[in-house]
Amino acid sequence: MNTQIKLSVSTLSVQDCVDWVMAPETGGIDVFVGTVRNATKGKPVVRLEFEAYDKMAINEMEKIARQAFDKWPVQKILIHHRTGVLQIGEIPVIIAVSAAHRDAAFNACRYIIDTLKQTVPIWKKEIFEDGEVWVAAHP
Amino acid sequence: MNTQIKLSVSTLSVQDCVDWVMAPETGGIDVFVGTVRNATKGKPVVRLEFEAYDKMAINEMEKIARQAFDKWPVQKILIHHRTGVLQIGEIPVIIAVSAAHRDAAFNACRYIIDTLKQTVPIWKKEIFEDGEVWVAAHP
Amino acid sequence: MKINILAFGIAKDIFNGSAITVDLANDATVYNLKYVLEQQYPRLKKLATYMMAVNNEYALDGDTIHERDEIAIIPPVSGG
Amino acid sequence: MKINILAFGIAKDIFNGSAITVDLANDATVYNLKYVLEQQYPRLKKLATYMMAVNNEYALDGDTIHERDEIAIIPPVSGG
Repeated sequence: MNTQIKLSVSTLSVQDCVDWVMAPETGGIDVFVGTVRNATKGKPVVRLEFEAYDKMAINEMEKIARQAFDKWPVQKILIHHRTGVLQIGEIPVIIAVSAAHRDAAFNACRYIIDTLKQTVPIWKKEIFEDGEVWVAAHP
Repeated sequence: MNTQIKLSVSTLSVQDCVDWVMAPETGGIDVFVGTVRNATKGKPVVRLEFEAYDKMAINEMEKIARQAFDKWPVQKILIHHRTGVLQIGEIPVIIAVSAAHRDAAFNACRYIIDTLKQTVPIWKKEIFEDGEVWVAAHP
Repeated sequence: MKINILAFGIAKDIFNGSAITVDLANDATVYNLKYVLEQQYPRLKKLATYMMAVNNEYALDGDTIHERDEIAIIPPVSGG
Repeated sequence: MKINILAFGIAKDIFNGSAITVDLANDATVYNLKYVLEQQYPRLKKLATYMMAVNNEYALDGDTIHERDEIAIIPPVSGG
């Protein structure tokens, strides 16, 4: 199988993701690692909470991976996304793409994270000292 | 220090590289991992040998990192490059870039690997079953 | 027909629960459903946007809803 | 003046060693040095390209070479 897509309630491992996409014919791997920033527009963030519509989220991530395979000569695609409570510095998302040549790996990885943020039904709540907000919910 | 540049004769660790560039204000990390492919233009490769003009290679990598800091709002840049004998699947290079926002991380990481391949005095010899060749030496 | 609507993110706060049931005419469309929901939960109109999903796929306003479809309201996503 | 030239990659094969010494007029330029090298090692002309480095920086053909400079020949690089 050339695609691994996972929603997980436990810590994501960059090493595991790179190991999974690497194949003997791989020449380059691009990895995007999202991390929980300690502030949003200057306001300190205490923690994040992620919630997913699991079945549909997996569906949509599989669609994105298929689109990336159609667009670029890539070998393996991995998308891991956390759900639940994440502290500062934790990793909400890892995307890893292997290819014979780096151009395809970079382009596909960028496409996957950009599209994931637009279409995959996962929601992030930012918890501040004085309140909380569902990101992007309101104009 | 916001830059870590290293030539190394021993195995490179993706996990160590990601850990080093991650900071509390980081929102995204892009990592490029080069790997030794098992074939070049269809011809099986047995192993690679990398040789560097160490002092100048470090110099040139530092220049590239400074250029990337000038061009994009990135937080930390790491460039690790192997020298010596590498087997199939081993990692000749890891570039990791952290930023508040992913656009800068992707652009800087791509710029760094592209420029490294053009300007940094490191040489790769491909060893085949029936001979060996210094890559890119001849037209 | 009675339709169960799954809610996520801010929609859960607006519905005050992770699912609600609404009464719809047979052959109602996604557009009809949105209208009913916005009447009962006017805060939906304050969202940047929202979509409906039918059987785990984004639905168009003109799509027809059937009794056993899995319906969900998808407020603006913010994963990654 | 006697100038030591470091060699890497294929240049090591061409020079048959990791350094050679050449005799240059004082105030010789990089251009003069390349000419001397190509006379002694015609295989250099078959390379896709090559550069000279002076004191760990890429040098231009017009740059002057001084006696204690660290000089290296840089055949086409292929790192990464």
